[in-house]
Amino acid sequence: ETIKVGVTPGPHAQILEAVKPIAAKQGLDIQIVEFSDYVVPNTALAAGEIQANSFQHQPYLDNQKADRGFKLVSVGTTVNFPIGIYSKKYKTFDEVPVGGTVAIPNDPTNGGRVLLLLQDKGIIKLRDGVGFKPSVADITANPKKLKIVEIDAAQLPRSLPDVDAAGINTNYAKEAGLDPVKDPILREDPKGPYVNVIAVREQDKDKPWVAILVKSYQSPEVKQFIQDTFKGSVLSSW
Amino acid sequence: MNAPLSIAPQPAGAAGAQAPVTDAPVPHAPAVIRFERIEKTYPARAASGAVAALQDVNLTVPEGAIVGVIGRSGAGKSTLIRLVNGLERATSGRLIVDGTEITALDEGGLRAARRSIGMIFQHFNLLARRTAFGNVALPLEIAGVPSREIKARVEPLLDLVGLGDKRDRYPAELSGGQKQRVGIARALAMRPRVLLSDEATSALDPETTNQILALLRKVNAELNLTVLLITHEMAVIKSVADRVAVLDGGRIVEEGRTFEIFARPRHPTTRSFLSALTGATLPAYFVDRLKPDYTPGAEAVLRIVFTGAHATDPVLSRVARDLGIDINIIQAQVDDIAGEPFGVIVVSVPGDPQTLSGVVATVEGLGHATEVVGYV
Amino acid sequence: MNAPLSIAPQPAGAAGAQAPVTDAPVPHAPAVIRFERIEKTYPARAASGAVAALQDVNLTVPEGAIVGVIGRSGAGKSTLIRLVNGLERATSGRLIVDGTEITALDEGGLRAARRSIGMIFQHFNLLARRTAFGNVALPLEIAGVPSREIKARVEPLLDLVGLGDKRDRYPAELSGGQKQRVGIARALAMRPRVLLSDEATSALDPETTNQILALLRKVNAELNLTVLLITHEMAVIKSVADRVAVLDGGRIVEEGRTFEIFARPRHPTTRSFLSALTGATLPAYFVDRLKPDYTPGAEAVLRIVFTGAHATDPVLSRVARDLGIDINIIQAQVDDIAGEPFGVIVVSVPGDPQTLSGVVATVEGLGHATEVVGYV
Amino acid sequence: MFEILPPAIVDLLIEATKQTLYMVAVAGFIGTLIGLPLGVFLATSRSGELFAAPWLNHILGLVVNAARSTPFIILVVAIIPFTRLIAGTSIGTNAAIVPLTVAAAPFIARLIEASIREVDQGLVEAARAMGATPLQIVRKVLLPEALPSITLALTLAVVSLLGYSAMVGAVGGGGLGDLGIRFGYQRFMPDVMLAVVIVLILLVQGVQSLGDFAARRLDKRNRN
Amino acid sequence: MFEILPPAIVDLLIEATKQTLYMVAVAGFIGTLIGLPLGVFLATSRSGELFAAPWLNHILGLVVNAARSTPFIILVVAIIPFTRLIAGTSIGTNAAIVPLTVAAAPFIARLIEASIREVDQGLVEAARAMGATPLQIVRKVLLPEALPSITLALTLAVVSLLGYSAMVGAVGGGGLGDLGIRFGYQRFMPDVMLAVVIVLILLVQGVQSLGDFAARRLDKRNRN
Ligand SMILES: Nc1ncnc2c1ncn2[C@@H]1O[C@H](COP(=O)(O)OP(=O)(O)OP(=O)(O)O)[C@@H](O)[C@H]1O
Ligand SMILES: Nc1ncnc2c1ncn2[C@@H]1O[C@H](COP(=O)(O)OP(=O)(O)OP(=O)(O)O)[C@@H](O)[C@H]1O
Ligand SMILES: [Mg+2]
Ligand SMILES: [Mg+2]
Repeated sequence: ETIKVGVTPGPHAQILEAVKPIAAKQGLDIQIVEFSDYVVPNTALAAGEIQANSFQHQPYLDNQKADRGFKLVSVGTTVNFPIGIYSKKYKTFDEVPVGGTVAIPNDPTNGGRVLLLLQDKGIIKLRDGVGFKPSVADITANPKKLKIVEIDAAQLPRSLPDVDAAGINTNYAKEAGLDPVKDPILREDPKGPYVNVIAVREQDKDKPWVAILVKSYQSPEVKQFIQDTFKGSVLSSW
Repeated sequence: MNAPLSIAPQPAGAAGAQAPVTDAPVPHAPAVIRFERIEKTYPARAASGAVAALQDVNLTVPEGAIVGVIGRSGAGKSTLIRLVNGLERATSGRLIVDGTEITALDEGGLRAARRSIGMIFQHFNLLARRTAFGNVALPLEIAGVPSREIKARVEPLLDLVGLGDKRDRYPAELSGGQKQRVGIARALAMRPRVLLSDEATSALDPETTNQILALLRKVNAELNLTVLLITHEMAVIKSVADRVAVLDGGRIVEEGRTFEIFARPRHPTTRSFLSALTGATLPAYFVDRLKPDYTPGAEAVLRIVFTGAHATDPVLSRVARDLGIDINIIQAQVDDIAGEPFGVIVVSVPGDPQTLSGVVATVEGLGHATEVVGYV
Repeated sequence: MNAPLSIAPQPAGAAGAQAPVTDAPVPHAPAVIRFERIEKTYPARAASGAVAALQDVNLTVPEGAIVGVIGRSGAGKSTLIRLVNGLERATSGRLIVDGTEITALDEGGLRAARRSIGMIFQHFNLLARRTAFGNVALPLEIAGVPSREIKARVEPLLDLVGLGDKRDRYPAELSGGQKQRVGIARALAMRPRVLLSDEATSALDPETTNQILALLRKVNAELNLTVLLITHEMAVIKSVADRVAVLDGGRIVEEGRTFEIFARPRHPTTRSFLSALTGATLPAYFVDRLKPDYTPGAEAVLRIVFTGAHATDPVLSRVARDLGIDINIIQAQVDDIAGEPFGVIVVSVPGDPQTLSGVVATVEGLGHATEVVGYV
Repeated sequence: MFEILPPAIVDLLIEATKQTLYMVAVAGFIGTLIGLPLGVFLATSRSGELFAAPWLNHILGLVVNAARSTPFIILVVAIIPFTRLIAGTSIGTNAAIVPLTVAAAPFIARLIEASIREVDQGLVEAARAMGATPLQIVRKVLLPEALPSITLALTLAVVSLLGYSAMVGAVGGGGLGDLGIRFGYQRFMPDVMLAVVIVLILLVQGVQSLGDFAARRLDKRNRN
Repeated sequence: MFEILPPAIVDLLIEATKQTLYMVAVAGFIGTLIGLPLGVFLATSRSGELFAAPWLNHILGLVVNAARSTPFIILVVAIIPFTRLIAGTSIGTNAAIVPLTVAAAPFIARLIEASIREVDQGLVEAARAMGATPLQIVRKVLLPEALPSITLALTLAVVSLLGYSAMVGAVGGGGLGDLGIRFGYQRFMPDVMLAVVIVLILLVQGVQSLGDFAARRLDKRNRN
């Protein structure tokens, strides 16, 4: 049996590459389809053009379902990339001056995560009940008068010299040569809600290949691969 | 003119040029082109005013006739000719071609009419990306002629205009006159009923011009082609046109049989054009000496016009002998205009009133017109 | 020619055309343009072979002279003229203009040389986005003339070519002749030392042609302008050229003073060109009747050439009276070529050998050349 | 250069090059099929022109502008139903061709329009004087005479398509641009980025040289 | 239409429109400043041409092709040091203008090149015969005569820039395209997407109409 699994480039794709041979042993042929976009993988899944995807966390999936009425469910958790705030100029966030510039990813999920992180650390306040996807417009208090700029997630490490601090996804930080464990001046709680999931269509959730896919993913070999490859910046959820 | 008269057999190409026009004007032939009170005004532009290019033009071109249009630069000749196939639309008036009211047609209607009207453009308008052959073939392709037949028709035409060896050359590789000849061949390719020619020979040397004119006359005679022809060269008019229309400032100021117009031009423009014809004026050094009144001892300058049958009579020698006087020939030309013999001689004779009136009486008695031009 | 001879005062514009060229050729003036063994071959293209446009051309244009270039369409005239300002590069040979070896210059070197060489193009080459004024101003702008002065120089020039009222018109709004005149004004704007003219009057009516030629003569005389002039119109040559070069198939086949060439053309091309001149040939109906040998009762056709001082002698009437015979004038022209009086008369006289030899003897006794052309 | 890349990446590079060539070829071809007539019509349908249909001209102009002004990624999403209709799916290389074509056609149309407008009106007039129908004028005069210029326009369009094709990664279209973005940009592998850029430059250089050469060969005007 | 959008979004829309106009205007302007001479040079420097410098022509052609073939986002990254040098930072609207300009200039150059190549060689010849320097020929003949066509080319370039500007969201450039993608597309607010697209269409329509009008006014050839 062959299935198409949508991923976004980076760790999701890399991990799935590692999953592929394991699943193959159990007779499941995984074809990886990479999307450099966060919306299309769900649209394509809902349309049945791929059979599963692995690129998003539960809140994002819920939101997409709510927004677009997708009939998708998550069938298993995968990995977590605790997001961190990095700086080339300061050792702690306290040093960031009033009116300093903070860059965040310009996609709503990751951007929202950084804003939530800033709120968690008491740096800003967001509108009540804003959910997991706040935007800059939802900031209600900003005592440090931080200037928030939104730029492409992969661009953040490259723009680090131009800002006082930047919230960077672990995968990009790592690829750019930052140490996601030691370098961040603020780091997301690894046990947060942002564990990624494998999503399939509702009608498929009981199909046998789903079990094989999830089992192959959550195998010890893959866990080892994640540890070896990502050295703590990607945390497996099993 | 004062060029040596070579009566030796002429080169092949030029020979036809002097052949009399066999297809004499048909006075009562049905009109193929009729302009009725045509006006054409180019609308005003931002900075500059409107231009009244044609005003109250009435003109009839009989079937099978070759009608020449002459006039100063900017007189409206090109505009006139472009109205015939609807490239320019008249501001008012009616224009009828071959029974169809061109002025009433829309672009679609014009299309059919245009297939029987060939046009030679002042600026050639050749397609840069087609060879000489391809350019001549274009109207045939447009008319849907099958390609075998196109070849059979285009190649003889190219030979006819002397471009057989330039068949596969692009316009950029042709000289000015060669381009013009491609344009001529193209206009004839469709065997049109009406040919509009805007300065078709202006870029051609006299010899080639004569070849082309011979060609025109031939098609005119054989296919009963009606031709409306703009030219600056009076020699061209003289050689092929049955009728002439003179445009001046957008109006037709004179129109009639070529012979009449050339023999008795009335409008100053016409006169001036004809006078500018090589040799048709008296030599400048002579004109300078001309005085209006008789002074004792002066010679009278007399202009004698012969027409028709009398054109070649040995008048002068007879007068000289009979009256016993010296007759000095200043200018003489016996020629044919549109096929009719015609002669003008300018002589000087002793100017005393008595001798002069004797000469005049004798010459007029022989049936010729005289005019005293002045005294030297 | 047989057009009515209007000896009435001519319109202002045309008058100049007949004035003798005051600036006679200066035989020993330094050469301004010298072609030395010039060859020009257009390289072969994919389908078609190389074209040898000019071969072994040697030609000298004296300072201040107006030299006409004639030849069939495609003979290489445009190519010849375009070599002078380096628009075309010779394949071999040397070309010297005003002491500078043009053939040795690179594009940068040519630039300076070109500033003193004006050129009138066969196809005008006017900028579509400049008005008549702007087009004439272009060479001045290029030479860095201040704009006040440009205005002062361009407007009189436009008036001179009769386009004062078209100052602000774009080429698309001008008639063919008007465009040509803009091109002429543009070529003169820089007050060049050498003027190259490629068919400068081919789109002009006779009157405007005469105005332009008068202008050329004026500039030639006043500014000692040297002119190399291509034309198809022998009348133009006759009226302004001091010397003529005849091109045929890329070679100069005849070259000399206009008067000489016109009086005694040697090459068939030249003869053919001159014979095609209006009225220079005998009427066609007459030529048809011409027989080479005497048959009893036939008339002999005699060609008499007068030159110089004798041109206006009353020869014929004297012969008629003295010999008591009828002399029938078929063609006569007394005119000036490049300022020199010159005359040809073709007559028919009784053809019996005795009378004929009497006539010939008498005429030649008076100092004129004769030639028996045939019998009718 | 390729030696220093891991063989897996080289394979990807080859695969991506094929995908790019395929997408650009098909989108370029279909885009031309649509853009060429559209451009000709835009150039000839204002009032007083050959096909004088000012209203249709206006409307098509609007449509072309709309397509041109929509950011590519929004276009991709906006036409997903259409893409599915045509390609049977909304993802993958085949599906990517649909938005690429939709983006290319109006662009090509505008380029062709500009080329056609440059043709000497005297030639159109000559053809009209021969009784040519507007369609004949287009086929026999406008297109052939504008051919050198159209060739340059299509070269420009193909090169632009190479650029556009980099964005179809959003729908899993693959190709060189996508490879460059995913590996080079998002995975911070400068060597991949460089390899991709070099291959792209080679492709563009090839297309451009071919186009220049063709335009030069087709151009018969070299003397006035 | 705007009433149904929350005021915050309307503010964003206005802000984004301003940013887009600003970026496109500046990038278009500087892109033209660079692209125009570059295009003229490309059109006139092959061997036998006005500025005959075949080698430089070749090299510049390569550079232009390289810039044209690099996917925009990779271009953005590749020139970050340059962007910092020019704009002082690599992020924000001002910084975005740098890659936009770098992308626009070669595009404009190619368009201008095509326009210049269409100018009648007879006119160049006439100017040469007057002793004009190559620079004078460019200034007095090539540019003025190609102006209608150049106007259309710049119109095309500006419209393309409007499309490109959608991609500068990657470096925080903002603008309409970015707004459309982030809010309309990623946050699934179809009304924002629609609003953005409508504003973009209006802008494009405006630019296009202006360009068409100017080209028509500048065109003096309407009779042969
Ligand atoms: N670029 C070219 N490539 C090939 N052949 C050419 C080229 N230019 C001119 N020729 C050929 O060279 C010959 C001379 O051309 P040229 O233009 O000098 O003739 P011309 O005497 O000016 O003729 P015309 O009176 O018709 O203008 C012609 O046979 C022409 O076809
Ligand atoms: N499109 C136009 N807009 C304005 N005026 C024009 C336009 N076309 C021609 N004219 C003017 O109309 C008049 C007649 O032009 P036309 O071309 O008919 O002259 P023509 O007799 O053919 O002259 P030529 O012998 O010089 O070719 C001229 O004064 C010309 O300037
Ligand atoms: Mg005209
Ligand atoms: Mg010529």
